[in-house]
Amino acid sequence: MAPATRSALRFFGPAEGADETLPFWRREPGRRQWLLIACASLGAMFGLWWFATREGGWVPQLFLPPPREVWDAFVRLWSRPYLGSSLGEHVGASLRIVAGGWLLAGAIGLPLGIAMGWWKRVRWIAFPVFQLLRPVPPLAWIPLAILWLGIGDSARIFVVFIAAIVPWVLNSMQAVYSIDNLLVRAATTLGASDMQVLTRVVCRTALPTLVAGARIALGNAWTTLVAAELLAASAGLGYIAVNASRTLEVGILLVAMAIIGVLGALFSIGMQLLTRWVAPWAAAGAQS
Amino acid sequence: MEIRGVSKTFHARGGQTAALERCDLAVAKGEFVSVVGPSGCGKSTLMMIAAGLEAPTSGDVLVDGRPAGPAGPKRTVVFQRFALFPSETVAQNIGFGLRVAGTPRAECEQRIGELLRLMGLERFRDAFPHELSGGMQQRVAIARAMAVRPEILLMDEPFGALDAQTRTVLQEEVSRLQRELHYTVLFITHSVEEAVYLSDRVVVMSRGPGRILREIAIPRDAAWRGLDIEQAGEHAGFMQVKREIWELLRGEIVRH
Amino acid sequence: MEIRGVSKTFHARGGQTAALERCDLAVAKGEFVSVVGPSGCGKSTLMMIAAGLEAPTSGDVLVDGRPAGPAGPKRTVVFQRFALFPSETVAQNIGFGLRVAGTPRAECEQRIGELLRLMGLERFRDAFPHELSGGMQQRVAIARAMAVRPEILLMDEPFGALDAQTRTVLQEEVSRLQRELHYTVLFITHSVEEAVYLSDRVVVMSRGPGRILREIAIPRDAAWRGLDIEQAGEHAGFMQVKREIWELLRGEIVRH
Amino acid sequence: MATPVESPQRPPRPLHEATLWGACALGVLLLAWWVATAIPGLVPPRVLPSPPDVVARFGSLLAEPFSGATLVGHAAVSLQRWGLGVFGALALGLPLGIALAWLPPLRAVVTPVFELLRYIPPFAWVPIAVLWFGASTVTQALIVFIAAFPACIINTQLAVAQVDTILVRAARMLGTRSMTTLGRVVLPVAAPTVFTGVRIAFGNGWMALVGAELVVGKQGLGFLISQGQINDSAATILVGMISIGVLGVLIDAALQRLQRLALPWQPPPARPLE
Amino acid sequence: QAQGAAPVKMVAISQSNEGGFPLWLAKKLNYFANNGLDVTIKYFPNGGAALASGAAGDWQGGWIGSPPAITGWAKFGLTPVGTMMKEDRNIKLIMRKDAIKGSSPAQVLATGKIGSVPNSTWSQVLFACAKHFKVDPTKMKVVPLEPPVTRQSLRSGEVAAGTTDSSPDIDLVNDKANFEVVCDGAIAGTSVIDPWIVTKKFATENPAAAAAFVEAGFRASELIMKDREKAVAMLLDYYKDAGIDGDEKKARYTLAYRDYQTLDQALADARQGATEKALTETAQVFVAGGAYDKVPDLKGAVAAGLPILEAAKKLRK
Ligand SMILES: Nc1ncnc2c1ncn2[C@@H]1O[C@H](COP(=O)(O)OP(=O)(O)OP(=O)(O)O)[C@@H](O)[C@H]1O
Ligand SMILES: Nc1ncnc2c1ncn2[C@@H]1O[C@H](COP(=O)(O)OP(=O)(O)OP(=O)(O)O)[C@@H](O)[C@H]1O
Ligand SMILES: [Mg+2]
Ligand SMILES: [Mg+2]
Repeated sequence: MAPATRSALRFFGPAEGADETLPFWRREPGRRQWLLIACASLGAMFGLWWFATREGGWVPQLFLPPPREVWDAFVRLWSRPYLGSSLGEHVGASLRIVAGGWLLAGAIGLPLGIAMGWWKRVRWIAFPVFQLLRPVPPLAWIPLAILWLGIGDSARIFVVFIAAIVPWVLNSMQAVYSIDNLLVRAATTLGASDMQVLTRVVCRTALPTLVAGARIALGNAWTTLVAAELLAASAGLGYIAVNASRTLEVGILLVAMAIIGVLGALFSIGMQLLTRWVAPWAAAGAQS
Repeated sequence: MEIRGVSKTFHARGGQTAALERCDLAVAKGEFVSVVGPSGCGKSTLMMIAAGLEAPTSGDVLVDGRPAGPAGPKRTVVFQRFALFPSETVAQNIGFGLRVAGTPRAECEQRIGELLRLMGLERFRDAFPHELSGGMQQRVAIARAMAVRPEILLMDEPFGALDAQTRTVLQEEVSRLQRELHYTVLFITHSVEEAVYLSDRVVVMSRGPGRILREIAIPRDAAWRGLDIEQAGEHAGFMQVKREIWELLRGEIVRH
Repeated sequence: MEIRGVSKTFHARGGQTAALERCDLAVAKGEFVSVVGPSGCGKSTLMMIAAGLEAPTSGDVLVDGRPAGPAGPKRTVVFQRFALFPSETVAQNIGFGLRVAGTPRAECEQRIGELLRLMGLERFRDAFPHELSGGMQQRVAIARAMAVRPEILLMDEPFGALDAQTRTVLQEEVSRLQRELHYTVLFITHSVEEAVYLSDRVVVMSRGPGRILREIAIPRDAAWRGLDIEQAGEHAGFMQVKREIWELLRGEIVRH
Repeated sequence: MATPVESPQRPPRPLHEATLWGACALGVLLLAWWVATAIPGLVPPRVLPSPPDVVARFGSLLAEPFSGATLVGHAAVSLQRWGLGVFGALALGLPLGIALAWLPPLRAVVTPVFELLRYIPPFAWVPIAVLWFGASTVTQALIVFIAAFPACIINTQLAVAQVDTILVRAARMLGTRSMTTLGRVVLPVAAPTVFTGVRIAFGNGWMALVGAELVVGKQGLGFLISQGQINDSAATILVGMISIGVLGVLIDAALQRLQRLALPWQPPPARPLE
Repeated sequence: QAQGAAPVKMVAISQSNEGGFPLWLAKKLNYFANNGLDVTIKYFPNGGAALASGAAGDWQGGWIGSPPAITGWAKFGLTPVGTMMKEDRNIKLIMRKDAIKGSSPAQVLATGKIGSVPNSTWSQVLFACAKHFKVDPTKMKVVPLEPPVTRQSLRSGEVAAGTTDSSPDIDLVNDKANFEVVCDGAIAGTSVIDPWIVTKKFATENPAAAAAFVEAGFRASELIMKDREKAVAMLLDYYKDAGIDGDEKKARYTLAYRDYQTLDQALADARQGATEKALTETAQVFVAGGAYDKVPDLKGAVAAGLPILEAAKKLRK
């Protein structure tokens, strides 16, 4: 698994046992210090934003509206329908597409990936196909998706699906493939059949890595959303973003971006909590 | 169990490695046989073949006079690196072999309870492996291997990864188990002392492509049986056997 | 070197762990002192503090009567996990401390060559660590620590990760080096045998928050000095010291 | 792996066999495509052109300019934008990643802001990037940058942070100063993971570029695809997709080779994928 | 004019469709150069992207659809300087024959799915047509689709009706067996315009150049309207330059449906309020669609452009 996917949670955790023989700039701040610095840093960012965009500031308000205006745009989105739907409906439309594509990709990609990790013939056959598929950006599929699937939800789901299937498959494959062979052998000598080894040992042991793959897939799916909603959508966060940008409603555009970002972060955190829930043994031991 | 004329050659990327050359070894019921030999001589390979986890290039493995077939619960293995299932609790690890065999729940529970008691692990029943110390993990691995009542227990340097003191404690425990339960054990180790202390017979292997160099029987009724390992180590008889094996080995150890 | 009233408390996520409690320990010039103690008693912590790599919660580390200051080439460490720089060759690893000190190239080369010869590593001069066996890696680590001519050599279970036979070979080599070169060494180990075989003095630590339990001097001129470890182990004097320490330790080991 | 017992008679030649199977699978796919488009009425060429059509389109795009450039020209434009963005991400991400791992207080300052922004998809930045920088190469490079930067910085930071502290301690006890430790010990050890990050970053950047080109620009492979859509030419769309895919593979392969050349001391992978 | 002096550099925006023909032609025929301008044409796939780029200061003038023109005016004072082209007849409502069969266009509008670009002149025409057929526009099932996708969906039958732009959809419009054009802007009585534009900055800093730009642009339009044969020949060249698939048939056809305006027509429309009315109708569609909360001050927009238009007229004399 790519380390790029390491968590926000990890980022925020203070390291244990600060090494006192190091100078302070090399020493891990304690949890309270961390919080303090983080707040100060965020405060400074907002302060800078406000300062730069005030009347006669360095940045024209058309390019970057001041915080106050973005907040107003949020209130406006929140309180009244925009482009024919309320904010909840827009978010719901986006979630539906992403969930559809991601789950569909998982339903196919997870078993396929596991099979590819476990049976080398399956891997030999399917891996090259994914090697070819991987470097083609999901966005490049949009025109073909319309040609093939028309203008319903299915085309959008397809684009999200394409974005999600690659990590589902490849990470699941890697997860199963890299299981310590010793565990397989131990299970075999205890009398487990091939299928039992796969289901009871390999899949369970690989669970944290499998969930990590699912998380990457969800991230990819979410990333593709905005683009997918260029495509015949009549509601959705991406649809808001595109329309707001066409009408230069920068405030609304920023709010849409922020909502997309926050939801993306929530998904990531949610998937990590899921790991802890389904694989309690992995949370403390294996990773740290 | 009998290993007859077993050779093994690995085809690695670069070329071939002969790991074993015509090895013969028999382990009688209830016997504790140790194998010592220099690093890389093929001890682990021999064990894997004995367990049915690796196929010999030539030769046979027989159990009760018949070909042993693929790996299964008749010959369970305790590995150096414990190889516990990280996603299962101690009790689940121990019961694994029983569950996959479809043993009724009640019987499983009872056997697990028995083994937990035997190994002094009752308090850690629901702990995950990563929450245990190395010594305890290896105890779980031994219990897991014993749970399915194998005909022969194969142990590949089970104490190699433990620190000296934990090792001593476990050595004494295995010795006690053996005296009480009369398991058939094939035991691989680097430590001559350990081999002498635990075994009925010590097999010394040569380096290079491993061959059986010598077998040294150790009487069941030796004076130091039943003592703890430190005390046993000071017995003259013990020391003599140890020295004998050591001399054999020393010739085989390549410096570097 | 002197460790004076050193205590150490770790502040971990959950709370505090007292690792060391008022430890006093002096190592004279040219002396070889071993520390044994149950697992987790704080031996490594003591060593890190001695090396200046960890700060004590209270107490001092003195070298030649003055505070030792931060870590530096006066006190070099050999770690259990070798800790070789993977991106440097054997020669570069050994020469690392010299180069960062700005030693002239010719002198570096000469010293590296000397150490390679001393350790029997000439053939592996340009190998990368991952291409070496564990025993060879530890030899490189020892050579690297010796290259900067430290006033004191700190070794934290240097042979813990090696197999029994390689360990024996290295133990004898360290013993020989010590007899020839008279290094000042603070040596941590789990193996009582090793401690007795190598040291002038063995320090036994208690479990829990580690304290110094007892110091046992071993005469320089004991009869078994100069023998190999297996032979030495059969000497009555050796066995007696070993038993004495063992009894002390046994009280400290918790059986789970 | 499925059967732990391997037959001794057949020495494994995994690479050879694997290639054969893979080639077969791809061949079957290609054949299926061809057959599907060859049977009249099954799949209209408007929806899926036949392989020869695509090859022909390839040829014509290579030979004649389309919207002012041949296929090679479009690819060059895309590569240029990509290169700009990706190297920007490297130039900023690598040093910053190292600094974040080496200087924990700095990490406390940067992380919250970074975390706040990193979950916004690169594509969502397109409108605002156009607003800020116009419809220029800078905008497209910025999108590439946004896509590539997180992978760069996160992996670099992790790579440096994950370096075994015992190595740092080993260096310190040999008398090394902080910066020397960083340069001589930590960075070489971190390099493989950093490389992984760079590879991911390059890939992400390449993916995002197409998105940026779909929306703004008059040249580039992404433009080729969107213009293919406007012109109702599925063959053009496919040529664009295939070119992007092939270039993506080439970029990654080149990087992997570079990694092997640059880090000769790396131990071989414990279990290479076969 | 400023003969001998260095030409004024400017970047003009366009889109790669027939709307951009006059601008391209004016450059090709050196009208700009003769007016002392050095014009670079920059193409955008849609007005939205062009606008954002304009806010960033990428360009000084050009032409644009009326929706982005309105947004540009409201957001950064982008000035519409007279109507370049009327698209009343160009934008059509087309329906599938099988949908109309046994039914009526009104019924199809009321019950079928209709593809159209949201918040655009396409929607404007669609809503006007709905009124024309006495269908409640708020009850229509409009699927927001970009033009190429509308085309594909009409073909595949996923929508029963859709708005089209004549030239790329020439196949549909001429496929009389399967499709029927039921309405267009002219029939529905709404006016769809594409104005010439200059940025506020350019208009205030260099009004003479702005006027020169507009004058040259209109001259090209007038040529297209006057000499059809030459225009067709030139349009084929333009197709090649802009990467549009097209042949003579398409060129001829498309010119027949687009009303490029003369300077005098534009001046008259601006003075008499026709331009403002057309823009207002577009803006009302926005308000109905929820993109705008209210119609911006379009009278001001036309008034801002008028002096430049008049200056251009003066250049003619
Ligand atoms: N899967 C394999 N492929 C290729 N060569 C192998 C394989 N397994 C073992 N070998 C080689 O076979 C020889 C014997 O290895 P084996 O692991 O059996 O030795 P060992 O006696 O167990 O060593 P140690 O005491 O270090 O555990 C070695 O030279 C090793 O490199
Ligand atoms: N960085 C740290 N943070 C928190 N607690 C620590 C840290 N390092 C060590 N400890 C704790 O301090 C105690 C002593 O640890 P130390 O590693 O010194 O023991 P040790 O004697 O070296 O053990 P072993 O023989 O297993 O190596 C242990 O309880 C350990 O959990
Ligand atoms: Mg082995
Ligand atoms: Mg320790």
